Amino acid sequence: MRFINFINKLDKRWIYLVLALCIIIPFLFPIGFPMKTTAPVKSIYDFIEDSIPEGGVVLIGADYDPSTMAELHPMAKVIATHALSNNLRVLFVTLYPQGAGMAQDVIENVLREWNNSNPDNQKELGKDITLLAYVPGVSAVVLKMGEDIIETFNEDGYGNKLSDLEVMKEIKNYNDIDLMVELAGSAVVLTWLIYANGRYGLNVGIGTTAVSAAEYYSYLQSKQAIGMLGGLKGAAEYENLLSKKGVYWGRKDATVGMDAQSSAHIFFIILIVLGNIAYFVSKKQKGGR
Amino acid sequence: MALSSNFWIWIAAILTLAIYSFLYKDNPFYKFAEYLLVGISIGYGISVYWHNTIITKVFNPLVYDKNFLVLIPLLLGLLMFSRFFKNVAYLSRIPIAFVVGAGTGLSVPSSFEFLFKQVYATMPTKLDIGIIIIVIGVISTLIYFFFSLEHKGFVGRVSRVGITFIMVAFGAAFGYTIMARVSLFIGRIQFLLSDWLGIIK
Amino acid sequence: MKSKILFFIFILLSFFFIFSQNLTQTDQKLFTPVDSTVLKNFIVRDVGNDDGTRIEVFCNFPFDGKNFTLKLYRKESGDSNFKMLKTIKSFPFKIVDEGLFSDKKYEYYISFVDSMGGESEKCIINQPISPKPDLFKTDKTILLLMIIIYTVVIILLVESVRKGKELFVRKISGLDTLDEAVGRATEMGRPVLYVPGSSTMSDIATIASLNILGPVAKKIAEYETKLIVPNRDPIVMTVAKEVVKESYSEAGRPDAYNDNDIFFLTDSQFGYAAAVSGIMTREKPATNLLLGMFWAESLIMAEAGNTTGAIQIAGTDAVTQLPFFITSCDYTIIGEELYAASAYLSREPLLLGTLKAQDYFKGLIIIILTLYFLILIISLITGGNITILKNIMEFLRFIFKS
Amino acid sequence: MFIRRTLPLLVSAIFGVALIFQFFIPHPASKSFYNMMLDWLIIVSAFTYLIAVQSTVELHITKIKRKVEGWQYSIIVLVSLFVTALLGIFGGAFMPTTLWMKIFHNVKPTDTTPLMYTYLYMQMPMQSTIFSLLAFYMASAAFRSFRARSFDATLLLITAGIVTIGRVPLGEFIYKGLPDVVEWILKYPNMAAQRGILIGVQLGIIATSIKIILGIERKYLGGGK
Repeated sequence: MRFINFINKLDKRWIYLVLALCIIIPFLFPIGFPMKTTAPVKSIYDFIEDSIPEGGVVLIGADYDPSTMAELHPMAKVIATHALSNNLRVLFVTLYPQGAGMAQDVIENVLREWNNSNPDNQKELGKDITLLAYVPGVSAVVLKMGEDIIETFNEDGYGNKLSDLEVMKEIKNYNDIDLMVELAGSAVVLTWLIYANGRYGLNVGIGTTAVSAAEYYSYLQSKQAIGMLGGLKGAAEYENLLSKKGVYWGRKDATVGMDAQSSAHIFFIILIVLGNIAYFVSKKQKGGR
Repeated sequence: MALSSNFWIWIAAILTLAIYSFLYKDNPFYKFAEYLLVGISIGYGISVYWHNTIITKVFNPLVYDKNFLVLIPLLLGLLMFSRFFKNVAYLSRIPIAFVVGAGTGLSVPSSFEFLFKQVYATMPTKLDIGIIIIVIGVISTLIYFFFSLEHKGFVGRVSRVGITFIMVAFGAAFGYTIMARVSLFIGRIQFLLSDWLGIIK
Repeated sequence: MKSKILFFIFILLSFFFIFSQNLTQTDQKLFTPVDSTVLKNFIVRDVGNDDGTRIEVFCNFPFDGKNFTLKLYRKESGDSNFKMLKTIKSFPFKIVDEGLFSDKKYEYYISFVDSMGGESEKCIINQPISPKPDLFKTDKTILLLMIIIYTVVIILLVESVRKGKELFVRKISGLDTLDEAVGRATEMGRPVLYVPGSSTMSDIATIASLNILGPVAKKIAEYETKLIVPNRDPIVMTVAKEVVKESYSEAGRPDAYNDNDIFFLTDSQFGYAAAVSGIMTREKPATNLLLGMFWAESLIMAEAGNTTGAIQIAGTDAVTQLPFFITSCDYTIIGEELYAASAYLSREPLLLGTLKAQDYFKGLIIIILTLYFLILIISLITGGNITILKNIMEFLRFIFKS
Repeated sequence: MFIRRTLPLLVSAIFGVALIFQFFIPHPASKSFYNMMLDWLIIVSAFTYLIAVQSTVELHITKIKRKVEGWQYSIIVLVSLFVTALLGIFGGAFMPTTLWMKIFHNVKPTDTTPLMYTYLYMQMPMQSTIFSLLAFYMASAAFRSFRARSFDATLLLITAGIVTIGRVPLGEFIYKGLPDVVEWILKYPNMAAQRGILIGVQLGIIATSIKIILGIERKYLGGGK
């Protein structure tokens, strides 16, 4: 009985504190459990590794904002780095103004890391990678890109004419894009699947928050999407694949978080179990009376 | 690594902590940060719109490329400004009707195709245990959301199967959501410990 | 019932019609045979269902064990020079030549290259043809038919409800408990809290919620219990006020209506959730109704209500929030059930008609999937040799293939 | 009356029907119509952002006017909105504008713009922090309200437990096959239910679209008869 009272009366803030500790402590004393690569992650990796010829184009959709960047930012970094390491061209596109800032941040980071680590294979903005200007209209933009990408955007996000950029050479529409990886935590993923994949047959891979990951398995089975990175774990798996290949130098944001993720999950399970014990005990007592 | 000496990192850290103070209790620091965020994000949106849209899609084509075809949509768009004046605000309904009408026109055939693809993927040519689960799961879930028959007898039993599938799916989503929320917090801790305090790499 | 059956038969018949039409379409071979027998196997033809910019070239001859490659050339009529399109190494092949113009004629040539690199003469494989722009995508006929049928069904059903036709909607289990929950609040002398979601009027769920609010408010007015409706959106608040006021008058208790009980809290997402939780702990409502569109803030409210021991009935179409409601509330109205509940309670023709139209299509999909699955099992058991079963399966797959 | 009500409905009906039929007509003429429509849509949508700006600004101005409780915070919203917008418009979004470089001679084209400073060091940390609060709310709800109150809820919680543990490296450490079990749950039973729900939702979306084109659904036009 005392235990039940304790649970009902316990100040939430103690729970908050313990959760914070569960996440901070693993950062200070990391263990680094090994992890398996799941099939949906591997299929995106393999596609970039094996199915795109040198000079090919990967389009990355940065349709997320800071509220989900913890999960999606690491994905953008790994995909862009992977593409650059295979000498592919990378285009960032966004359907929301907030995403433009995210993409800009990724491009800057990836280029810096890359150029610091590869003095003999420098990559340049506008030549190997760029951000297409943000243009409103969501589905209209996705559709228009299937007709003519340069006409859709006119300029890149920095104000340069797209037709002058080397990175855009011989790119007309989706036929010239080898893979698109859409990073988003909202239903905009469907927009890409319905229009870009459905109408124009573009290969789409999904990178999404863990909240939506379970929902998108339908599109993997129906082959509308070629693969998926789900949440921080998906990004961590990809980081590991890249390190194994020897082409990732940046901070492994997702991988270092995995210990904290593990301990927090255990804490959640304990909380649910304790809470339910209390619930059933008090239900029994009420029933007995 | 040591404590950051970057002024902007400090700003970011202070704002982060101001928001976390809400966990203790609601307070003016939190409110300040929250409202500041509303203002800044709209201001940011306006700026990106200005440079990446108004300039690239409207100003440049009109002034430099002399492309007067953009005038019609431009006029339609300008009607949107009528919202700022109460007595003519209804004019903004025309561009809204255009955007919504044309948008739905574009979406109907594609949405149907999308739906068909999902049904098509549920028509296998071979059978194994996984496929049987998929087919039974899809059919029973659909029956659960079928409202023209009372959930009694056979239909009732099938819809029970359906709700069981739904619960497993929700459970998976639930587990994944825990993961997502924890990840967001991990992201912030990483910022505080590494970029700001410099305790970890 | 008879009319429904006839309707389905009509749909099925129309599929057969289109299907058979498609089968009888013949390949239009546009080349003339040249003396070499090999060249006969090369076919050049216009790609159908396009805007007249593509021609396809293909060859079914396997060329087994031959040690050579093949070069494909194209010449525009009026032009004197060839353009090399592609080197072909494996057979059979199919190439789609894109970016052509429908007002020009094109000729295709091939040449053989042996392993030493020697190239044969170029042989013409077709008469000059031009790609033909089409007026209708025949492969999408079923899709168009479906859209038209769906539209017609929606119009018919909405109209028939308008004319007063009763359409059956099954019981929604969460709804039955509404009465009980309101009754309990009366017994305990505590208020009922109704949260119409955190979204605006642009969400269908919000509208559905306000449709449910009407009958609930009426019941509450009859029981003389207090109703609290906190809002996050000013427009939703205005509508909610109207709805409740009307329900109180309908119940014959306009005097019991208190305008201050339906109020605007704040537009901040988490601020709203925190304020609603505050109301739950202070006022200790006996019943909490959380119906409408919710985002991540859902669990804050559900938790607060759970700790005060209130009966909670929740309903939303936000799939990501449903798990939290199911584990923290006594009854949960899941996804589309919310729309069904709102159509059922409000009896509004537009809602009810659409709900039924969706139901008929859902029924059609259920029937087709079940039928397919059964036939698949039978054909697998019998060894897959029965042609008619195979044909039916092919046909069913064909419907959804477009 | 015509402009108020009939014209908008007519506009959405005409363009809606035209674009549905366009889908089935591959002819070049139809294709160029389609291209023109997409261009128009993009340009007109450029102005839809005004709705968000207008409604927020109006909300906060009303709050200040009426001196609603906490109206001081509305001043913060308006001030930060205008300062950020001005910085962005004159200073550039992702690259400093020529005007900005003229005023501040030491600014190079590769420099970070003032707008990006507010984005990277104010908006980004605040927005991501607000959403990270959810981890805490979730923890307290896990303790105090996620109950196995019925068979359904029990099944839900058990699946949740398996997925929660199986998706982190620790779960793999405890039992090697766990990630495969989770993958199996996601790939089959979860996928089946998600698809069932999705089919229903899509039918609903299409029905709403059709009603908009038919003009019997007009809530998107906003209030007022």
